[in-house]
This record gives sequence, structure tokens and C-alpha cells, in this order.
Amino acid sequence: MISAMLEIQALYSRYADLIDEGPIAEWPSLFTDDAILKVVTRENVEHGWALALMSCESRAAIEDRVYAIENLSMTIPRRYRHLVSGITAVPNGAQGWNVTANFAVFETIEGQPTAAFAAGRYKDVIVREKGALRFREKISIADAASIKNSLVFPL
Amino acid sequence: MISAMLEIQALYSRYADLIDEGPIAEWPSLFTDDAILKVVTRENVEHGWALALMSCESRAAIEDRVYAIENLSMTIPRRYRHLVSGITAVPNGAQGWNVTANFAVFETIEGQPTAAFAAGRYKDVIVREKGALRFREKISIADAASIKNSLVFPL
Amino acid sequence: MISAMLEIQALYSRYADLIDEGPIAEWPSLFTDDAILKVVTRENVEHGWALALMSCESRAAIEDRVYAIENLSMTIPRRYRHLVSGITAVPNGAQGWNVTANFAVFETIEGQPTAAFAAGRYKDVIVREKGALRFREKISIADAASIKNSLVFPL
Amino acid sequence: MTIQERKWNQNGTHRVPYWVYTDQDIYAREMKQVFARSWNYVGLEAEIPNAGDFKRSHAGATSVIVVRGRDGEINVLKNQCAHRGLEVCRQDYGSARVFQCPYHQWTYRLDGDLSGVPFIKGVGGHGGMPDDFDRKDHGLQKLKVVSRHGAIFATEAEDIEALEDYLGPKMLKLFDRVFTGKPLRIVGVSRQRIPANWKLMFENIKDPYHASLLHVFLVTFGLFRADNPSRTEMDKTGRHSALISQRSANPLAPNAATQEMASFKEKLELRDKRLLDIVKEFPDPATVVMQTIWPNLIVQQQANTLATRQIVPAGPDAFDLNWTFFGYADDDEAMCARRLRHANLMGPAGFVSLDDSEVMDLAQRGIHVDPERAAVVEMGGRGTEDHDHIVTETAIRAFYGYYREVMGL
Amino acid sequence: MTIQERKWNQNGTHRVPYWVYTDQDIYAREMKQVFARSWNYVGLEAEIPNAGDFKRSHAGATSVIVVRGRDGEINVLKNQCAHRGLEVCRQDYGSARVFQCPYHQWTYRLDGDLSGVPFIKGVGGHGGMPDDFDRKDHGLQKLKVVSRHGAIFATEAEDIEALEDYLGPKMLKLFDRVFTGKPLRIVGVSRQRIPANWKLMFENIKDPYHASLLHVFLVTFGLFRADNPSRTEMDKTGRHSALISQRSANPLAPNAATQEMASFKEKLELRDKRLLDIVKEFPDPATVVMQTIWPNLIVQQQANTLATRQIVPAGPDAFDLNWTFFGYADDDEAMCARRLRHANLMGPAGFVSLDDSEVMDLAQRGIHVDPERAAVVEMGGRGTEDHDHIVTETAIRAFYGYYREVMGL
Amino acid sequence: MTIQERKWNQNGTHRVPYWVYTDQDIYAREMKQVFARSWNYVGLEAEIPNAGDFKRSHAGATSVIVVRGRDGEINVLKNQCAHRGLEVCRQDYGSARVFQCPYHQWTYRLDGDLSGVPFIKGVGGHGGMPDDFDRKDHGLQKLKVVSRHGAIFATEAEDIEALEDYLGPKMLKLFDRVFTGKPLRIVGVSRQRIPANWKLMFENIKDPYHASLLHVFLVTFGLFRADNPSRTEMDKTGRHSALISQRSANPLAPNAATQEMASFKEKLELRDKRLLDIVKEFPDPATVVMQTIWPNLIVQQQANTLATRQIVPAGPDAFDLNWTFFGYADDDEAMCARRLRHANLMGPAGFVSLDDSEVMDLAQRGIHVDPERAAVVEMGGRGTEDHDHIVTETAIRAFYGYYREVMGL
Ligand code: FES
Ligand code: FES
Ligand code: FES
Ligand SMILES: [Fe+3]
Ligand SMILES: [Fe+3]
Ligand SMILES: [Fe+3]
Repeated sequence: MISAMLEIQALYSRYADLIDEGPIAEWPSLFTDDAILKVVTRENVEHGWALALMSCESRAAIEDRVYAIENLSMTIPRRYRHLVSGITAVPNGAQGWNVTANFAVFETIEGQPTAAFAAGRYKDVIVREKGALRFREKISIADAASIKNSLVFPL
Repeated sequence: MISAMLEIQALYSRYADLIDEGPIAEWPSLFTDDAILKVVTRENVEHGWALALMSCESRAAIEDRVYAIENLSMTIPRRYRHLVSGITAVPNGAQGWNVTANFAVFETIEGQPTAAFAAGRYKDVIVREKGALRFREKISIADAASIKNSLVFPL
Repeated sequence: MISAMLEIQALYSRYADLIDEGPIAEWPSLFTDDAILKVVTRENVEHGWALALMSCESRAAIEDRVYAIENLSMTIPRRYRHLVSGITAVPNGAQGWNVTANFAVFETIEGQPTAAFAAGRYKDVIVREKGALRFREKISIADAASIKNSLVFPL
Repeated sequence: MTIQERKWNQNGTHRVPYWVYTDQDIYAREMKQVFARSWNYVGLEAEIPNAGDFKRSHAGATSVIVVRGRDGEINVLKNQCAHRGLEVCRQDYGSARVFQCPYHQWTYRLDGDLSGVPFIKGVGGHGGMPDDFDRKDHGLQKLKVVSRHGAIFATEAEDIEALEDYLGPKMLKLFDRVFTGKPLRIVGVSRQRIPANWKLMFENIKDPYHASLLHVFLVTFGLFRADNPSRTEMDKTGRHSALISQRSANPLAPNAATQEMASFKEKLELRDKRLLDIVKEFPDPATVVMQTIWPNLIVQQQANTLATRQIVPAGPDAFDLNWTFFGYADDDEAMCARRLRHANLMGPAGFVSLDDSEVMDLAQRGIHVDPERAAVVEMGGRGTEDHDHIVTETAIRAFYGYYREVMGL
Repeated sequence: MTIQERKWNQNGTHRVPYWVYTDQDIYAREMKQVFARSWNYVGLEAEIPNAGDFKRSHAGATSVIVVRGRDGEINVLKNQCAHRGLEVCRQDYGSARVFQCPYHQWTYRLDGDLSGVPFIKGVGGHGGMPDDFDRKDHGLQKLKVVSRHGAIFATEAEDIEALEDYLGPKMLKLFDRVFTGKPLRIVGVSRQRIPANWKLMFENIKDPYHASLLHVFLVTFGLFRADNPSRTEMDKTGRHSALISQRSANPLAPNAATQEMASFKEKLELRDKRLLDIVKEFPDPATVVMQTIWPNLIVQQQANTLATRQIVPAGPDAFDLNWTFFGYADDDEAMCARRLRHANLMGPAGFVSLDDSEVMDLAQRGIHVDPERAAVVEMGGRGTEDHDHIVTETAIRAFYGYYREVMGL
Repeated sequence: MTIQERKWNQNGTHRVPYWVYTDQDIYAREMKQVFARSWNYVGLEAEIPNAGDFKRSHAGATSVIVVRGRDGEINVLKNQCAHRGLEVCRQDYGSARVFQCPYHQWTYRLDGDLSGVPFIKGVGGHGGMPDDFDRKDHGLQKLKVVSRHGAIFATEAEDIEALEDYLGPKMLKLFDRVFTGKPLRIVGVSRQRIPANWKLMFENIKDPYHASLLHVFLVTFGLFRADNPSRTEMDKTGRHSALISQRSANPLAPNAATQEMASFKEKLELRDKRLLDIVKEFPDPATVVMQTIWPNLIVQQQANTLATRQIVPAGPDAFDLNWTFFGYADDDEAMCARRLRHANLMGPAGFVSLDDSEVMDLAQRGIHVDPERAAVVEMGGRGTEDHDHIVTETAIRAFYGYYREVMGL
């Protein structure tokens, strides 16, 4: 259990690092083939509305999203910085874990100061696949209903 | 020691989760019967002034506070999000630990963006009681002297 | 590995505590004699410019910096609060670890509210020296190019 | 510089002086002469399906409560207690039998009438309100309301024309294309605070010129392209408009037009193709219709994603954009899933609209670089007539024609 | 709209136009005509017990240093170096022999006199200040100071009446009820930045009407209730006021009045009863006295919690509220513990005052919803006389009567 | 108060009214009458060594692109698309063949000329720009540019004198002392947002009086001290100035002057002495030269650290300070290491300049405490002549002499 916990923590570190430091092209490798990724606001969750800010129903869709971030979108240069706290893993019977954690993300737009961008909750499912822990479900729930202009990277 | 550390970290996760995600009514169960809970500002600590923003001298008083939060106070809907870092536990000889950590709390008021609300220091005493780790003392020291309008939940 | 990880985490906690809570005079003891300390902005790193906000090429220089903070500089009273996340240690072959982590620092100036001050990345080298883990290199890279007025303490 | 000194030097609107985006006095005048005198979109009936359901919304920048009364009618009330002014409603959505101000518990019916004033007659013979105090004089301020096929509009203007006349026949027809009267289903809401003047949002949607160039997604997959069959239409005042376009038959073929589009990427292919698994659902051949309705609404149909976007001005330098994604109550499971998937194109992280929020940010910043200059709005000429193509800024010019008139500029 | 165009249409003050809470020019005029011409509370002597002890405080919105001189006298000095304007004092509390500006080390005595100017005569025959430079002309600006029984007031007004006359006999008596002259003991300080106009804080405390309705704690435990024996009193100008009330004998019994209080909860019982373990400590039967002293002080006695609240305006839309909780030097250990416990009722997280900071936030927001409207302040009539009950807004009307006068509105 | 009512009551500039630091109208006038009419420093050629290299900079508060054209010449262009105003450049540094606005892909050559307008002739016979649309009329706005020995200046003023005349012979000579024409090497950049009026930065550097008192580092190690051989010089207009000083032979000896410096610490010794391992590199005996060049540049030589500091105003209450540390292309390894080490003295965390950013913060705060007062600037008399010492504020007075003139105050 202790080493599993450290391994889970390491997965969260790598998740954040690949967004914050890159290369984000490697980030989809942290997900299973059939992974679900959603970035949502609490407002929608509380109303039972399915809408997501980002919604991927497969690793292929996650790869599409990452490709778009890197190649298709016109965005002002910026960087996110993730802080994750209170990672809690509960074995889910299906040889995986239901994992929750709190997150905060800071944004630094080129030429501007660092600012708090979002805070919220992860509600994830992690499994071991091909020897490594991966996300089968990654649900990032932002506390605020409103986004500061654009959401360029995942939370 | 390693498993104790993980257990202590889990207590802090649960402390934050029950405030941030609820149900806050279960939150008093993390305290011993004779627990002391104080939310204070550093200004008062440095002057040796005993005043607290919230002060409970028993778990019963903590339950009163939680009851008031849920049922008596008129507050604009909001949510806190805790991030805890640098948990350091030192065995205190009395079969418990003196524990310190840094915290940051983000606040999201309904209809408004997420904003940094407070940062500061925990100075706690944890003991094992009835099989579980619990807070015998929970002292949350906010760095800033001033509160952004209202302090609705504990830090 | 597990106990090494906890020990490394403890070093980061102590690093932050000695800045945030003091006594900062003890903070240089976390470094090796030949330690390198740099606080830099990502802008300089990305351009290959060597300039640092703070640059120390020895523990002696770190002690000079700490002495200046405590005794020589005229600064408005303030406090930093560090949050560190995603500590990742990779053994570096030289009986030490290359360690990375994300950080956020909040600043509280006397008479003002707590505010996000900086976020960024640690890229460090840790070694065991005289029985304790110490930093041989401590590189703090702030995401933003611009500092909010003054950088009084290290990041 | 005072507003009196502000002069719009050119005739016509092929130049737009940058002070209309930055000046505080212009903003204040807009609140009175644009928003207070128009039909403001405030929400969808499907957001508040049952009696007592309410949402907090805005008419212009004014906080209002949109609530379904016991009779099923929609009321739109200013969110300001008649006693000492508190915002009575503190939630974005909810359900209530009455609105009760927390301060002194004055209680309002769902239609805004004041029903209860604690201690109105005093306590034990002491105090109370004056004898001539009449609760009828102290309700929440009510706006005039109309709902058309599930979309709710409200106004402070007493003497405004009917919504149908306000839209005019062309715009009404396009409005009814999406709001057919069929019951709607809420898919969800997205919200953004965009650091730009509210008019830049309208310009963005009234500007088919950019779509072919900025949006790689749109262009490459032929969802919207300069060489697609398209129309740009306005109502007779020029305040409303619609861009109507039809997806290319063979989206991936490069041609003369794509050569001018730096953003065109011939080889792009999705790994998960479900994102663009589009099903035809409207009788006409149009695959995208973007309608802008003065002064605060965008109605969007792009692929199978339907949404309203409500603009809430927040000073000259920012606005909130509130998206309500919806479908129809009779959507089958596949269509529900499809709408969710297509929603990836839109909102604050949309494959398409992300580009737009970024350019609006850049526009507001750039406008401040030299506020003495003016935008050059001459694509497709200098007139304001309808065009049967989208290589034009005519709808922007038409918008500012009406704007100059109501603003007295 | 300019301040000249601002018109307070009604006679009397049973209507308060919302622009008094939002207008920047009104705020600027308040600084000059309200705060600079009044006795401003700046702290308690017990905060600075020894010679050299100082605190940073505010007179109105002006940063001042409150310092005990070597002679034991209190000086109140503007926190602005006479040389090139730096804030000389950078700490909220401290102890000093002199104040030294960090920039050029100009040094001021604790009474503000300039005692040292480095290089005043030059260095090696070079430079230095002009011969006619007189240190006497360049001290820190001194305010007029008076301390009554340990509470310190300061003013920029040269010709102001004595504090005792300023308070008037009724208010003086109530002031002296708490500030008896007995040495005080500081329990601690709390600070809040409240996003509301400073006058809303006064209205809140001058408004017993809300206490019976908003505060479940107060009501249910009978700490303050509309049917309790109570009085609302003003000085003869109307600028100061006090609410005086007596706890119900049987707090839990519901009756006719409680039926009108939605907030009344009959069955509430504390698990840790020490929170309301109240001991009578004043000779009169009053259990709560809330006194407001123009222009920036609230003196509070509620249960066994005593506190001053200093109001520091920070623009039309915000103020800082600085609470100093205190007891008496001769409090025994039980009383010390009790005051701490009762402090849970007050401050930014207070079981009671939390409701108030929240409603002030809602009030300021709501006022902005339609700033052309006015508050309706008619509970207990339209007059400004004292009332022997608390079902009244008379103290608010009286406050605005004086406010209109000094503001020339 | 309107700007017309602002009166600078005194003759001369030994008093500086605090409203010059706080008033929004004064700030707006400064943009037009100070910055737009002067040579603004925008960067070093070494920052953009190759054709196509660009940096985002500011002339006054105006965002500009500084770019090296294909011909090697430097262009300075306003960062505002000629079409609808977007900031064309979104990066602080980069390299480009053209600038392309993201919105509609209007493309500008590196000299600002508009080279491409997509669909300028329409698509398939539809749309396009009017026939009389001439790309020549729609380039990025170009500023007049001059580079002297690697330092780049730009201006909006058509009729401005040559940079050499602008600087005048004395200042030119000092400028050329550092900018000899030798190729430069960029060491790095530091940036600070300082919460103070931009003029306080100039005052700080024009004020040798403080250096002897505030900076313990400078004083104790004799890097700058009131008793060191020193000069304070201005150009003939008074707008530029330089402080020139020579390190003490025996830095640690206390004497009469040090007795007046509270900051002097006799026993201070560094543990890592490399921080002050200074090597003489200029022919003259000066060890520190701090030159201020109207309206936005500081050129600093202190020990072996060389830097420009660019001031970018950001409203009356803040400015950005952009430091570019540099050396010479032929610096050997030891000198490279030395410059880096000495950089510890400067920047947002500098052993010396940290004190300055802190006092500027305190100054702006203190000025707001009583904005009706004025700074007393009388050290070294009331005149504006050069001084052969540094116990003087003459350079500040000279600065405000010119300031009053151009501002019409
Ligand atoms: S302010 Fe709403 S009831 Fe009094
Ligand atoms: S500004 Fe205070 S001593 Fe110069
Ligand atoms: S705004 Fe730049 S190309 Fe249209
Ligand atoms: Fe678009
Ligand atoms: Fe109250
Ligand atoms: Fe200095």
C-alpha cells in the first residue's frame, strides 16, 4: 500500500509536469486506451448537466486535444503551474483505485504576473495497465463557474 | 514511522475534504472530545493576544460551530479549497505527534472567480484515540491580519 | 527508496519552514559547502542568459545573503508562505538525486492581504553529506518574468 | 476627454474610432441608450422548467432574477430589495416559493410584489411602518418580459415594439429555425470573463472574414470557409445579423482560396473521428448559422452544437460571456452524446472559440496601444447591405450604423 | 454625473439615494467634510502602554501613527515624512525611541518634531540644507488628540469642540459605562476588509430592526429581540446613537413577535453551553449596548464581549473594520476565558457579525444594480426622535440628517 | 480637482506638490507632453542580433515592436494591427520573417509595411477590399529610430533634435563611456512592477543624498559614500543627469561623515568575498556612474555590473522597471562570472536596489497620506547647478525645472 501510494503520487506529479513543463505530447501516455477525460465546472456537476469544457472519450481524443493545443490553436503564450494536495486513493475492487485530490493551477501569461487561475477537485480512476499506472478516468472539477478568458491546457 | 506518516497525511486530507467537499457535519469526528480548535491571525499570536477568529474548547463546541455554519448563519454561497504542504510530524512523547504544515485556502463565491483567500501555518497535536488519529489541538494561524470580508469555514 | 523519498520531502519542508517561519539563519545549513543557489526567471533560462535574481556560488555566499536579509536590507515587514507539490527524485548516480518540484509562494506584507507572489519550478541536486541530506544545487525558476516589487526572501 | 468632445469623424462606419471600446463615459451611455432600451436575452425557459425555479441573470449589466411564477409565467425582476437595496437573490440557480431578503426578511412574491414586511404594524404597539406605507409601492422592479419558443427576453423600456417586430421577418425566421417551439433540453452552461469590450464579441461573430483565416479547425474541416456557399444578412436596422454557411462537399481539397489561408493544414486528421460525426438536423442546407441579436445575444448552430451566448458588459474593458448549450427534449442518446462531443468546439476551451477569446484579448490590448486611431472596416466595401458571401465586414458596419444612431455619436 | 447635479430630492431622510454609497466625488467630499472635521477614534491606550509604544492607525482614511511619548502623553502624527513623503511607520505595532524615515534618515521625536537631518550642514564643507531651513517647520503633522478613559481620539480640525461636548451628555454617559476609567486589558484584534460603503456599517449598527430578523443566534437565545425591553437613543445632532436592550427573561419562549421572525428556531441548544455563560457586569439592567460615534467608531457591549470597531473608509466600495476586543485589567481568569469565548459571536467569523458582513456585501452589490433608486427608511416613522423600542430605523434617519448638513446635500 | 485647478505654487522646484504623483490627468498629460515628444530608450541591439530578431518593448507606455530588418536596420513599430487593432506581437522576444496578425492574417514586413491582406481581391469574385484601398496607407505605425553604439531610442516626435544634441555634450560623453561602440553581450534581464509613480524612480537615481544613508551595503563597503570624491552633473536643460563617484580608498574606516550615517556598520565582512571582487575597467577613476536620461532610461555602472533600466509608466501609481544587464562581447570568463556575481547588488533582490524598490513603495503610499502637501527638496540649496559633491538634491530640482516647462505647470 505504501509503495502503491508513492506510485500514485508519482503519477500525479508526472501528470502535472507534462502539462507545466512538457512535453505535453507525452501526456496522453498517462491514460488508458479507453480513458475518459473531462474538465468540468462544479456548476454543471451540481445541476447534473453533462457539459464539459474539455471532453475526451478515448486516448485517441486526448491525443487530438493535445495536437490541437500544440498545433492548431492561436493562443497567447502562457504556462500553467499545478499544485496538488491531499491525494487519497481507495482501492475500487477492479484492480484499481478511485483517487481524489485538491488542485490549484496558477497561470503565467507572457508579459504578465503569475495569477491564481483555478482551484478544484480531481475525481479519478487509476488502473495498472501494461506495467504502469494510468488514468482510466480523469475528471477535473473547477470550483468556479467562470473561466478567466481561455482554458488552453487541461486542469 | 512511514505508515504513521501516511496516516497523518490522510488525516490532513480528510480534514480538508470534509470542509471543501463535505459533509462538514462529519468533520468534528476528526477531533478528540477535549480538542482545542483555534483559527487565529499571526498578529494576535505575535502580540501574545489570546483572541481567536474561531475558538472551540471541546468537540462539543466544534459541533456547535459546524451546526451554526450549516444552519444558523446567513452566508453567500461559497466553497473553500485547501492545499496543504510540508506536513512535518514530531512524536511528542505523549503517544502523539506535534505536527506542522503550511496551508493555502482558495475561496470561490457563487458567481465569482476563484481567489486566494488565506495562507498560513498549522500547529497541531495529533493523538490516536479509539483506533483513529484525531486532532487534540488544531491551531490554524493565518498570515494576514485581515480577513477578506467573512470567514465562513475553518481554515 | 520509500524512506529516502520521505527524507527528501522532509528536506523540502524544512527548506520552506526556515524561510517562512524562521530562523532563517539556520537555512544555510541545508546546503553543502560548495552549494549553488540560484533564483531565476524562466525568461532568462529560456534565452540562455545566466542572470539570476539571487546567485550564490557557495554556502558562504548563501550565509552572506541571509545575513543581508536579516541585517542590511531595508524592507517593509512581510512573510512568505511556500507550497510545494509533485516532488520527484531521480537517483543521479553520484550518490544523490536530481529532484524537481512545483512551488507556489504567497506573500503577506504587514497591513495587506495575502497574495500569490510567485509560482514555478525547482530543479535541484540533493546529496547526503555529514549524515544529512543537503542541497548541492538549488535552482528556483519563477514562471513570471516580472517580480511584484521586491524579492526579499529566496523562492 | 469628455464625451462631448468625442467626434466620430468619418461618415459611414468603415472607420470605428477606438475610444468606443475604452471610454468610461461611452460605456455609461451604452448602459442607458443601448441596453436599457432594447430586448435583452436573459435565459431559456428550459433552465427554469418548474414553478418557482429561478436563475440569476443580467439584462445589460443589471442583475436580474428570472423566475417562473406559480402560474407558469416568467417574471424578470431587478435583483435589488425595495427596502435598503440588497441583492435578494444570491444563487445562480434555485427554486423558491418567495424571495426573502436576508436583512429584514421583506418577502416578495415570485412576480416581485411585496408580500411581507416583518413588524409592519410594530411590536407590542411600538414602531412599525407609517400608515401610508403601501406594499404595492415597494415591490421588486419588474421588467417587461417576452418568451419566444423558450427563449426569454426582458426590457426596461415601456414603449418598445413587440419582439417579433424588433427582430424583423428575416431574423425571426432564422431565430425560429433553432427555436422551433419544440421543448428544449439543457446540455450545460459555460462562462468566461473576457478582458475585452463587449462590442468586440459582436464584431467577432459578425465577421466571417476571420473565420476562414483564424480557425484552423473550421477551415481544414470545411466547417466554415471563404469558398463555401454563404450569406451575410441583416435586419432592416442593421442591428441584428446572421452568417449562414454550408459545409464544403470535399472539405480537404486545397484550392485557390485555401492558398491565401495560412491556417489551412491539408493533412490534418482526427484520431477520434467522433468529434466531427455531424448529422444533418435542419431542413435547409445550411450547416452553420451564427445569429447576433442586439444588444446581447448570439444564437449559434455549428455542427450539432446549439447554444446561446449571452453578453454581460462589465465596464469598457471586460464582459462576461455566458454560454447555454442546449438540445431538444426528444434528442436520442446518440444525439445527446454527439452534442456533448461537438461542444468541444465551443466555450472557453473550444477548438474554435478558444481562438476567438484570445484575439479579443489581443484586440482590447492593442486598441489601448493607440486609442486615437480607428479600425479599418472595409472588407466587402463600405456599405451595409446583405452579401451572398462571407468575404465581408458588412455586418460590422451595419451594427455600427445603428449604434451611432442610438448613441447619438 | 457631477456632484453638483446630485440632488437629494426628498425632504427628510426616510429616503437615502443610492449614489451616496457609490459616487467617487461624494467619497472625496466625505474625506474633507466628514472625517477631517470630526473626532476620529484611533485606538486604546492599552494598546500602547509604555513610553515609545506605537500603533499604526487611521484618522478617517489617513494613515497616522499613534504613539505614547516619553512623558506618557499620546501623540497622533500623520504617517508622512516631511522631506519627500515616505510612510515613516511600516509596522502595525511597535516600540521606538524616535521615528526614522528609511530614505534619508530624517529623525522625528515621538511628538513629531524633526530632531535630525543627516548632513544638514553638509559634508566636508559641501552641500547641506539652506541656512534658513528650520527643523521646526518640518515635523510630522500633528493631530489634536484627546484620550477619554483610555480611548484615544484625534482630529485635524483646529476649532473643534471638546470631546465631551462632541459626544453630548447622553452619549457620554453610555461611553463612560464601558470606559469607566478602569485600566483596560487588550484581548486581541480582528480585521476585515468589507466590500461595502463605510456608511453601511453605521446603518447596520443603528438598525435594531434587522437584529431581530437576521441573527438567529441573537433571536433564539434572546440576546437581542424585538420584544425585549429596548431603547434607541441619539445625541442632539443625531450623529451618534445607541441601541440599548435587555435580554429576555425566558429566551426560548415563542410568542407573537417571534412568529414574524423567520429566523427563530425554538429548539436550538448548544452542546458546549459555555459560549453563552453570561455574567452581569454592569450596574444597569442592559445586556447589550451598541453605540455608534460619528464618524468612525462603534463601541460594543454584547454578553461579556467588549470591543471597539474602527471604520476605515477605502473608497466608496470598501472599508476596513478593525476590532479591538478588550476587558479590564482586573478580570479574573474565568472572565478572561469568558470574554474569549464570547468573542466567537463577533468578528469576521462571529456567530452574529458574520451575518452582518455578508449582508453589507449584498447591500453594496444590490445598490449598484440600480443606483438611481433610494433606500426606504421608514420603520418607526419618518422622524429622528429617540424611541423606547427597537422596531425602528430612527437612528439611521438621524444619522443622515446630520450627514446632509455637513455634506451640504 | 481638474488639472486646470492644479497650481504649482512655488517658484523653483525646491517644493514638488504631491499631486504630480497621483493625479490621473497629470499622468495623461505626461503621456503626450513628456513621452511622446522625447527620445525613448527601447532596448539594446545585442538583444536582437540577427535580421528578423525582435523584442516587445515600450516607448513611454506604448507597446512597440523593436525589430531588426533584413537590412540590419532597427525598426520600432507600434504594436497595433492597422486593420482592427490587435497587438500583433505576443512574445517578449522572438524571430520572424514577417509579422502576421492572427485575426485576419494581415501581414507586415519587418519595416512595418503592409505586405499581405488575405482576400484583398475577394474570393470567386465576391468581396474584397475597395479598389482605392492602398496597402501603403495601412502599415504598422513607425517611430523614428536612432541607435547609438548599440542602444536604441525611438520617438513619435517628427521634429525632434538628433540624439547627440538631445543628450548634450556632457551627457553624451558619459553615455559613450559605457556605450563605447564595442559590441555588447547580454547577461540577462530582470523586471519589476514597482507600485510607485515613475518619477520616483528618477528621483531615486538623481538623489545621491539617500545613497549614503539608506544603503548599508554601499556605505559600509565604500561603494558610494557622502565623503567619497563625487560630482552631480546635468545637461543644460536639466532633464538628464549623472552621479559620478569614486570608491573610498579605505572603505572600512569610520570618520566624521559615517557618524551621521545610521546605516554604517563597521564590522561587516563578507564570507564569500567574490561578491566585491571589483576590477577597474574604465580609464577614469570613477567607480560608479549612474546616468538618468529623460524620459525613461537609467544607465548604471556600479562595480562591474552594467545595466540599462527602462521605465515603463503604468498609471500614476505604478511603473515597470526593466533591467538589461550587459557586458562586452570580449569579456573573458572571469569577467563574465564577475558581472553575474555583482548583479547580486541590483535588480528586484539586489543587495542595494532592493532598498530602493521598498522606499519607492513607501513613498507612493506616504504621498497618498496627504496629497495636498509637497516634497521639500532643499539639500544642497534651491538651485539647479552642477555640484562637485553628492550631498545634494540638485539633480531632482533640475529635473522638475524641465518637467514644469514641458508640462506647462
Ligand atoms: S434591505 Fe431587504 S429587507 Fe431590509
Ligand atoms: S523622504 Fe524621509 S528622509 Fe527623505
Ligand atoms: S485585426 Fe489584424 S488582421 Fe484583422
Ligand atoms: Fe471565430
Ligand atoms: Fe447585526
Ligand atoms: Fe538607491
